[in-house]
Amino acid sequence: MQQQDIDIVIVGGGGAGLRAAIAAAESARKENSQQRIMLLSKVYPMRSHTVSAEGGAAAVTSDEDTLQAHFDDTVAGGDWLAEQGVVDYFIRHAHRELVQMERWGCPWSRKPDGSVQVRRFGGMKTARTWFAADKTGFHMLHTLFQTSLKYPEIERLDEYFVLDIAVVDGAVAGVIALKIATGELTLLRAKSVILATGGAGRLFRFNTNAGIVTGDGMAMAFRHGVALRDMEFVQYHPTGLPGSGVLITEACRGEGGILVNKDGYRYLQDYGLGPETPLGEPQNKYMELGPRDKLSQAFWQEQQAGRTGKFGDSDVVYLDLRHLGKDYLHERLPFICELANVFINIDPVKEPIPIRPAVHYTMGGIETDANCETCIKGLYAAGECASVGLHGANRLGSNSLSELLVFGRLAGEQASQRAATVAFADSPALEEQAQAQKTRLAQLYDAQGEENWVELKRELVLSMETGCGIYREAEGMQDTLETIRNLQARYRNIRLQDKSQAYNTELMQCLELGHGLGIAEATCLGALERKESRGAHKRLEENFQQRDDVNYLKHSQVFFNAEGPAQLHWQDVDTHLSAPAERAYGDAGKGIKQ
Amino acid sequence: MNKGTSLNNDTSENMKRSDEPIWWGLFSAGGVCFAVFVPAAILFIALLIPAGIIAPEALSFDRARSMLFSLPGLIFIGVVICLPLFHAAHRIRHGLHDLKLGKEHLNKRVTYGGAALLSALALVGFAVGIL
Amino acid sequence: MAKQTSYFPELKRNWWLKHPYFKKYMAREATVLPLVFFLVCLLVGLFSLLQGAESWQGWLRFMQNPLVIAVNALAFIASLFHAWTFFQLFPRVMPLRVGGRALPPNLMVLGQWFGVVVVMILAAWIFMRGL
Amino acid sequence: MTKKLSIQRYLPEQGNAPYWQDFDVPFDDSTSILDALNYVKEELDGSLTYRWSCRMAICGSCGVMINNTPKLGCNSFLREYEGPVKIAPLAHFPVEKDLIVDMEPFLDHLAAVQPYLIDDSRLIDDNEEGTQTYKQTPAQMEKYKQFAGCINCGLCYSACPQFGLNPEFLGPAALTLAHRYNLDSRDQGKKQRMAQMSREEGVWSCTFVGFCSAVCPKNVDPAAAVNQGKVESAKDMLIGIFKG
Ligand SMILES: Cc1cc2nc3c(=O)[nH]c(=O)nc-3n(C[C@H](O)[C@H](O)[C@H](O)COP(=O)(O)OP(=O)(O)OC[C@H]3O[C@@H](n4cnc5c(N)ncnc54)[C@H](O)[C@@H]3O)c2cc1C
Ligand code: SF4
Ligand code: F3S
Ligand code: FES
Repeated sequence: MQQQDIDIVIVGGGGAGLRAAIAAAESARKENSQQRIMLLSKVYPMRSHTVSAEGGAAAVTSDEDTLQAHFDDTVAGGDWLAEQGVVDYFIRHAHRELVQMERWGCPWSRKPDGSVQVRRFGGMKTARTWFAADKTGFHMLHTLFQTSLKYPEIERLDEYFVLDIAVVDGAVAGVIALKIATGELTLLRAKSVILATGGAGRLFRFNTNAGIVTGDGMAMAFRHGVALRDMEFVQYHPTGLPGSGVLITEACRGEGGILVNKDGYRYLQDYGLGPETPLGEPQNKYMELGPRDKLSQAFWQEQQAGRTGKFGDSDVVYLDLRHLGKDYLHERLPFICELANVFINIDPVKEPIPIRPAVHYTMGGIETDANCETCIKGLYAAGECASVGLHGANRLGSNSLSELLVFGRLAGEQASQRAATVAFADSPALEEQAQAQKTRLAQLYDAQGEENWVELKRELVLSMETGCGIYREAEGMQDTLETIRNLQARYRNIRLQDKSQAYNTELMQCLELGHGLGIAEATCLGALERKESRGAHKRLEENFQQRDDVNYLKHSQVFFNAEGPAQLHWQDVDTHLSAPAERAYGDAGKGIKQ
Repeated sequence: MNKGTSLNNDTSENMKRSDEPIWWGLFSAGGVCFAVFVPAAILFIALLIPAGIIAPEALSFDRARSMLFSLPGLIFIGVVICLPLFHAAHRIRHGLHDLKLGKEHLNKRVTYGGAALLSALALVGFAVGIL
Repeated sequence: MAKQTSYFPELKRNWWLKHPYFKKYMAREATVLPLVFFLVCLLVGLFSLLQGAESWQGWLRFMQNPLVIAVNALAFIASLFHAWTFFQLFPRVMPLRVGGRALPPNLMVLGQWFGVVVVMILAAWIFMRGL
Repeated sequence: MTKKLSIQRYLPEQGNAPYWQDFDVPFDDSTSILDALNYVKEELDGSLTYRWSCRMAICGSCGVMINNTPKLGCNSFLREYEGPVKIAPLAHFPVEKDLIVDMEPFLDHLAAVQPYLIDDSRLIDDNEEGTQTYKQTPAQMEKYKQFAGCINCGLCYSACPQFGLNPEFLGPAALTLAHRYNLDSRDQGKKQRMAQMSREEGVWSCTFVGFCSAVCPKNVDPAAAVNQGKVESAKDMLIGIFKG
């Protein structure tokens, strides 16, 4: 097995990973210390899922806006389950990071005078979302990737699949990775490791996520004893394309798009988001600009009431953009027009776009402290894989791209500082853990079982959708939990068709499925035990339809248990800056301090 | 690993400036001439007049001499003969490369050399004519 | 760069026969072949003009040869095809801006064709003048 | 409805030369080539290997040759094709396995042109309040915006015979990226990039075949960028001559 000594290993080449790498490099330069920084990613960095983000990144920008307002929106949006100290740090640093991106060449959309333009976004009081047309994530990711090329100290191992982290005496000691091109294993001994492996949306059948968003990093940390926190909060985006799940950005609504049911009625006014705002005059926090959880839930209600239309075999409602006119649409939402045309053969200029909710974002993740460090010393997590505590029970659109930057940077700096002070672990335990991975792979290759990953995966995603969907109840979740545990057992009996070493994508999908099974269990367990409705988590049972601050103003923490089912604990929430209040939108939200 | 390939070492050999701008400049100028002036030239000199469709006397010996051996004639030689020659040489050279024929530096000499030689001949002819 | 196990077929000489787009490209490049023929005709004409009326008449007769007319007709078509391709390239190579706004490419293409027509009329005037 | 897919297979570990294998795939109006490949992998032959990720034409992973034309699998649809569909790995790159090619040459070429903003501003410090963005008007942005839309899919390299003939050619996407930064009003690095662009293997290997732009899934028009680069390189040379 090849081995290298690397001061800082970063797993993941998405927005968070790249930002961390640059921060680490800068930090090392500042301290005049020679540090090797290695970025590993299972796909080339610019293929990472950040590339798909469309809408924008939030930061307080205009003079009328205030930090307090961004703070309040985020905390209320998260139904008071956000760590308020973390939110405070976030809102203070977001603007700086976006300016930094601009300084690195990111082509933010501009006002005629050359300053940066902002747009409205759901759940935000005022327009504070920076955007680069409707390809914000694309431009951010490419800007970060290209900027990273400027730093010779950032080395990369592209198309390396990280199998596991190595932990010695409660501190991270390295990572073990598989070179996809050849199937060889590499052990990277490290002083700091940053996980930036993204979310786990692929656990669900119908989702907006890329194929690689399988929660690998979460599973690795989980197995080493780090808690997965708040996993029950899974964001459904209200506007995915039927069939593929491809996302139609919230910016469509920010620009004035409206949602109607099959009768052409703007149904959102029936769900506490009214009164109806005039066509072409979107108003923050009203109607279409309510938060995602509320909108997705309203869809579900309409569906139950039989007021949704059909597209193919999907139930759909309609996103109508026609009143915005061709020129405006082509200028502001060119990618959306392209996607609708290509994937469902609909021209948004002429027809409303059929849409339905799709799983979009994992609010929960690897628990870290406010400095992005996990309970394993030297192991950091940032980006969608992490639960630093920013989003609480529901993420506001455009907060996560800013999160990648703010916390990616923080993680990078912290990792670099740590690497400057500690030594490489020198222990046979490290070798052993690497060998264990080798054995595990060999066993997978040799396994003569009769299970096939395709079957297992299909059952998993279907079951997650059924049991942990927009609305949940105990029975369904119990079923799902049993299915998952059953699948975990069957997974041990899996068999590969493809036995080759080089580019064995079947092997990788098996490994990803293995990761998914662990995370699914944590998600389902958290959902089952949270006997209240909060943010993205909605229970159908009579007693659980309200938020219950007495019992559940708490983070869920799920711990891995090698011997049996995972364990759930509750953790207090930091609410020292803003006491829980009612979360209301539309006219109902008027006057409520948010 | 993605660093340290030959492309990133800017040794002077590696980063040598190509002399192509000269040839490309001539090619482009010639291309404009080929597109704008040559069609008319072919149409009248090689098609309509020889075929007797219009004005067969237009190219009588005296008329031809006075037209060609004059300042406009010199311009004609430049834009209808010399520059298009370099245009053609450039495309032939790249065409040979496309067809994987010959050797790059040799092709270059033959094609541009040929264009230069023929242009020189045209100018010499013009000089003789005007004197 | 290619690893031992990789398979890397070399591009064959006839690559351009594999896709209609490449055939069109080769046709564009090949427009210079009949052009060269025409240019050589002109050069020969120039020297026969120097050698006196007799040989000039000989050249005119040569130009009347149906085969020569046929090749020159081809050259004419080639020059127009070249013009058509070349004019489309121009706005992309040199996008012009007027008052901060990009000039629409179609307008530029049209402008160039206008040039061709003007040159044709000019040529007609030159050749037919006083006849 | 089903359609016949002919896929070029290459499994070096089994010592085989490349060969063609046919699969019948069910399809409807919304079945993309990528969906079809996924169907083959999941239902018919688990060893089939190819890259994909976003399945929405933005990550640039899934380029393949479809009937001899480079395309993104995820935004090409079976409905568009009459008769059997031939799928092969991207041309002009070394083939590693089935539809996977070696992208390293492509990445090296990208990195070679210094594709990042070169300016003299410092990194924004933590305790620096109120640092401002550059001003850039929409008109200034318009100049390079189209060229900033490249998703690094590499289709243009498979379309470009000049890259096929000479793998050292920096190629359309890399040169486009260089041009994108050169045109950016915030950038001061043109001089440094010019050295790469002015090489024989820079802009000058391009003969304006133009197929690169025809296949580009994002309408980046790399051919225009490369050829504008020629003008720049030529200007650069002239200036050099005048300066002695
Ligand atoms: C369609 C869509 C639109 C969105 N729009 C917005 C928006 O407008 N605004 C907003 O704020 N947010 C948006 N989001 C959310 C946001 O884009 C994501 O949360 C964010 O991009 C995640 O970035 P990341 O860096 O954490 O992870 P990713 O970009 O997903 O990167 C993960 C990286 O980890 C690597 N990796 C994973 N596992 C392994 C492994 N085992 N070994 C090696 N490498 C591994 C991957 O290769 C990849 O490089 C959107 C999300 C989606 C799905
Ligand atoms: S220029 Fe177009 S074809 Fe080429 S890599 Fe970029 S997006 Fe792909
Ligand atoms: S196809 Fe190749 S030759 Fe030039 S115009 Fe495009 S780079
Ligand atoms: S899968 Fe991302 S571009 Fe096709």
